[in-house]
Amino acid sequence: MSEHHIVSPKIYIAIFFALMVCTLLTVYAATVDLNRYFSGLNIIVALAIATFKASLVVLFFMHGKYSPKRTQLVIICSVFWLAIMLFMTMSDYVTRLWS
Amino acid sequence: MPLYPEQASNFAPSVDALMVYITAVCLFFAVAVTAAVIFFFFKYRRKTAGEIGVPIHGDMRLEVVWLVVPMLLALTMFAGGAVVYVDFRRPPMDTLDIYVIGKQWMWKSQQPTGLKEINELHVPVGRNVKLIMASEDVIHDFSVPDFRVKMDVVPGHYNTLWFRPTKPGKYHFFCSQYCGTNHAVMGGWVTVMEPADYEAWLSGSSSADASPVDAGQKLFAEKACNTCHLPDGKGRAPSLNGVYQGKVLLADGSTVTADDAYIRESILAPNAKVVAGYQPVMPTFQGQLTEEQILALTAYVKSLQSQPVPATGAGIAPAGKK
Amino acid sequence: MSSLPAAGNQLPREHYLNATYGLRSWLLTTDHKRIALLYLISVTFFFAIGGTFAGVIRIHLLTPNGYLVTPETYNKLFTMHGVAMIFFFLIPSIPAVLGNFLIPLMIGAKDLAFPKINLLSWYIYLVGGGFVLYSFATGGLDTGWTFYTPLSSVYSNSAVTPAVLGVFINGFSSILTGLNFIVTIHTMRAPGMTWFRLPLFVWAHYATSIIFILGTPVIAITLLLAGLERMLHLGFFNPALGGDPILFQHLFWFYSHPAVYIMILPAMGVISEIIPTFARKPIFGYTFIAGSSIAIAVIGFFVWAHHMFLTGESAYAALTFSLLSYLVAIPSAVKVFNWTSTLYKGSISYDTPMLYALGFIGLFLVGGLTGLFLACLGLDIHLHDTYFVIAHFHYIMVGGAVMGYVGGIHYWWPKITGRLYPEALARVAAVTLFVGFNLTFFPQFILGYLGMPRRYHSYPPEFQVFNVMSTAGASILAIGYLLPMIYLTWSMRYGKVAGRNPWPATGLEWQTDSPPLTENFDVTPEVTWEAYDFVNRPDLGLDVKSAPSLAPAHGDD
Amino acid sequence: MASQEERRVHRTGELFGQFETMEQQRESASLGMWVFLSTEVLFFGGMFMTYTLNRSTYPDIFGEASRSINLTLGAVNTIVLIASSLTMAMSVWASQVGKKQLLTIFLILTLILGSVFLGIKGIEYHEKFVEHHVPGLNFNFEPGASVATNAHAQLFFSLYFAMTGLHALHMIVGAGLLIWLIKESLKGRFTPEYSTPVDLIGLYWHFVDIVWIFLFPLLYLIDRH
Repeated sequence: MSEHHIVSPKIYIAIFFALMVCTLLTVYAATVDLNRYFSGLNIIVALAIATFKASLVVLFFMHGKYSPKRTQLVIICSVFWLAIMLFMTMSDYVTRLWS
Repeated sequence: MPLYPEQASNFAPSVDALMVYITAVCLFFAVAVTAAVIFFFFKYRRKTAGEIGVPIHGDMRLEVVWLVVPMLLALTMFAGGAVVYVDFRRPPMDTLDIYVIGKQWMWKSQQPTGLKEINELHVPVGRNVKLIMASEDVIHDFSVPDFRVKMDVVPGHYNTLWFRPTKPGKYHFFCSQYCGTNHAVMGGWVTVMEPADYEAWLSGSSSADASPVDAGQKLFAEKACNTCHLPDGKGRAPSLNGVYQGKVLLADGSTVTADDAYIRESILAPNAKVVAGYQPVMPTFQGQLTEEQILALTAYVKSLQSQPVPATGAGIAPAGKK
Repeated sequence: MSSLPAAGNQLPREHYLNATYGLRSWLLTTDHKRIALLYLISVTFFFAIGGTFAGVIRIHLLTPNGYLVTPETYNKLFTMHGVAMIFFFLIPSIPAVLGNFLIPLMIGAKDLAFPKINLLSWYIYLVGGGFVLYSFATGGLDTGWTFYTPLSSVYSNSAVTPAVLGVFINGFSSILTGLNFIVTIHTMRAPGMTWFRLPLFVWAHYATSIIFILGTPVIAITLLLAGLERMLHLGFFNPALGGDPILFQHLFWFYSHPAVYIMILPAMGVISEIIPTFARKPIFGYTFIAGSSIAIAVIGFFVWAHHMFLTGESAYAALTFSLLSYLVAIPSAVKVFNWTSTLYKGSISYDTPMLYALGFIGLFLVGGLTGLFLACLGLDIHLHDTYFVIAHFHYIMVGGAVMGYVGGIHYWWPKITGRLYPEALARVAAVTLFVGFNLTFFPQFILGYLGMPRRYHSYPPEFQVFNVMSTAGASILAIGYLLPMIYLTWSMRYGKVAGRNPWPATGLEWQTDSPPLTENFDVTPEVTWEAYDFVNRPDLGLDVKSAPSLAPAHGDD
Repeated sequence: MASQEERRVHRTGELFGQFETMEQQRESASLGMWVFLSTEVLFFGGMFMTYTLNRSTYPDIFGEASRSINLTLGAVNTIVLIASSLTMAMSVWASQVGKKQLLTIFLILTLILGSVFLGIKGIEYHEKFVEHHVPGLNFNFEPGASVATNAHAQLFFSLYFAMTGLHALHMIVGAGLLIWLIKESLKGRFTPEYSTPVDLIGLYWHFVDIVWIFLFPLLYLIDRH
């Protein structure tokens, strides 16, 4: 842990408020019918906000931004493997009725 | 002693050809590597206790060769297999449709005339046969080695399997997906008959069963499907005339082909793929229909394929939209 | 055997086996070498159980109607054979026994990074194993090792719940082992032990650990969901509630296909150690063998749905997965070609581990090549769920993984126990295994093409001839397994003292006592040589000049 | 690798025998935790996969079922959990700069917030029980619901309980770890040189927070318009 990097409490508090704003935003976004603009927009927005929030937590609360490369590689790998599972599996279901 | 089963369907020759091709390629590599290992083993055996080998660390050109050559050969195998598989997964239009239901531990089948059989299946030679299969409990698999075909029979889904028998005779069929205690005896015989014999057999066997289409038509009224799905397209739901095998435009803009699986899904999970221009108002019928009833409804919807398609309110996409 | 340096006839005065005494000193040990031995005993136990089931299965199948056991019992036998062998023998075998013992020695560390977690993972294995044995003892398990829903979650009447829990728990043992290996390989390497000086055994275990870490949790959660469906009647895959049983298969194979590579990659690592040692020659194409291990681990995650071509999976998905399956064959082929080339101009001896290694190449070749048949979409329509599949994966798992395991045990036995086994007997056993194995499983390829489905307690009489051949082979195979168990046990007490480096080999593990100290090395070693370099190693006592001095330049990497 | 002077003798201080240096030990511990968390991602991932498929098959019923969960409680819980992540992050900071009292205070705050989360979760579960929304126990989605609606709603609630249940289980484990941390910090064990346990448990706690960040919109916020 050359990542004995000390993050200032100010940053933590700023991140906390950003997370709060995002939480309120996501609740608000769910009450608006975005699907009429584009089918599935509601869930896309909800997941985009969640991903943004998760990134803030990983990068700052968990010091991902200040971590050694191999730690960052572990993070990327876990997300990548999750994506393999989700996308490859759904690729089956989505294409079943294609002609 | 035979090394391969009888070739009794249109798929048998092509599957066997794939077998021969891949065996030949593999045999070449297996023999080459084994010969090299044995040759080196004797040629370079240790002569003195302290001897060491020549310190060769590798050769880039060789690595490239044995990366690329097997890759190209593998691609030919893939391509050959893909051609047969795509043919297998795309039944032709003019099939004789037979409904098959698997349950622990027996097979029930129903001819288009309504004639039912258990652990038996009669089909005419030279005719394209399509089995539309559902399971009442666990996953089964309908497999006929002499035809080189098999397909899982999955609860909650339709799977279809097609073949064209090429030789009259009796052929074993098996359950190939492990399904519990009597899995090994869940099988029977496919009897392939001359068309005339088949017709005679059909008419000779007296059957009190209504044909699936008739049974389906009755259900269509009983379950009040006909109150929304009006044939003239003026109902709350699209007309089903001509829908089967047609392209359906969905609310999200995509198009699907209305095959057996789509019809089934629309009965059980109607709001998963709603036709463009309609509201998701249809209730689902999951748990309220037996597999046989769903099959009958499907058969009825399919029988509407030849009915005139209304100008508006059709489930099928307008020709230009394909 | 070419015993070169005078070995002496005394074991070192102090080593990990006699450092402390008593049951407690074993059950509470954090020494990776002792934990490896604990695993050795427990996986052998499960191998014996699984092997016994296999024996009964083969005897039952001698006749078409199989009068020996009832259908229920037969179904339980093959299920329990699979569960015991796959989850409790094959998956932990090489990593938890040889990997545990050797990785710290090979990289010059005192222990794994987390010795207590290492011990914990053995206890988790025991708890998982206990649950599974409980399931076997109280009604057995008849779902097939694949636990397909809804058979397992709704319909089966056997003791599914404890078995599912057992496999679930056991998953954490694998995860912790993989975690320990990854961290150890990253942070515990001795000075000078760069990544490209690592023995290929370590590379193979690194790749295996990737699968442990990223695959095992998926089967854990999948089995947990299936278990909840059964125990608490929740609904996830249950078609009666509108769930999709095929989703279970997707999740199951997301792990269970890579799990095949968990079994075979470490065996490939063993072979990559044995061949240079007994050919006295650097391995051919080090970077390609190391890289192909990683490639197999990664691409192996993209191919799982080739187990599902006939489930009604989308034809597009089937095409994609078939193509990707062919890709994963390439790195395996690269390994075989490189091993074979390593023999070229070597100084090859016929010692037992080498016999296993060469046997491995032959059997793995058959197993791997028959995989090409099954990855072929058109051919899989016919071969899926037949004995062809059984033969194929036994060639990979028994012909490959078990040959690698037994070969590795022989190769490092002098290091583990400090003693040699009777060489002549060991060679006989190796040949017996090879012959018995082929006789057992080759006929099953033909059976499969003839169309005999798997998991059948009775079969049409036309299949009998090949079944009889298979059963005959199985009895020879059994002798091939019993022999090593007997003479290896015997040699622990009566074998000749081996000395530090009997073969001799180049790895760091051979630079310390046999058996090693608890701390592995007197002083932390410094590595100044490349992997498998016999030329610049005067300490091995070999006749360096015997190698023609002008070898091709150190060309590849 | 570390220089000769840096190497310490066996088993002195907090250095475990298998390591050569404190630096190596810290790096190993941190890497180990991250690798463990990557395992956890895939562990929860299996449930997210099941969720994705079932929701895409039954979008309407998932929406209907989602609307029956108490949004206020869910939102409050989200805020509570994120706040606990903040206090956890602050404890890591406190231990890094050697403010021992502050460390204990922040750890206790984290534990309290975590417990509040679990308490609210308990209230929610109780509500579900009263409403007959627990599959396998007393499930009856709503009066007059068709067989099929009931079945598909069970898929949603099964996932709801499995996902939030396993998440809560992780919280309980985390709370246990926090109690241990508080005990040790009261002994003054953590210093700027040795704060590994605080760092690691902090990572774990944040991870559990992240899982919730995804669970919240997926379970509570389907079609709330």
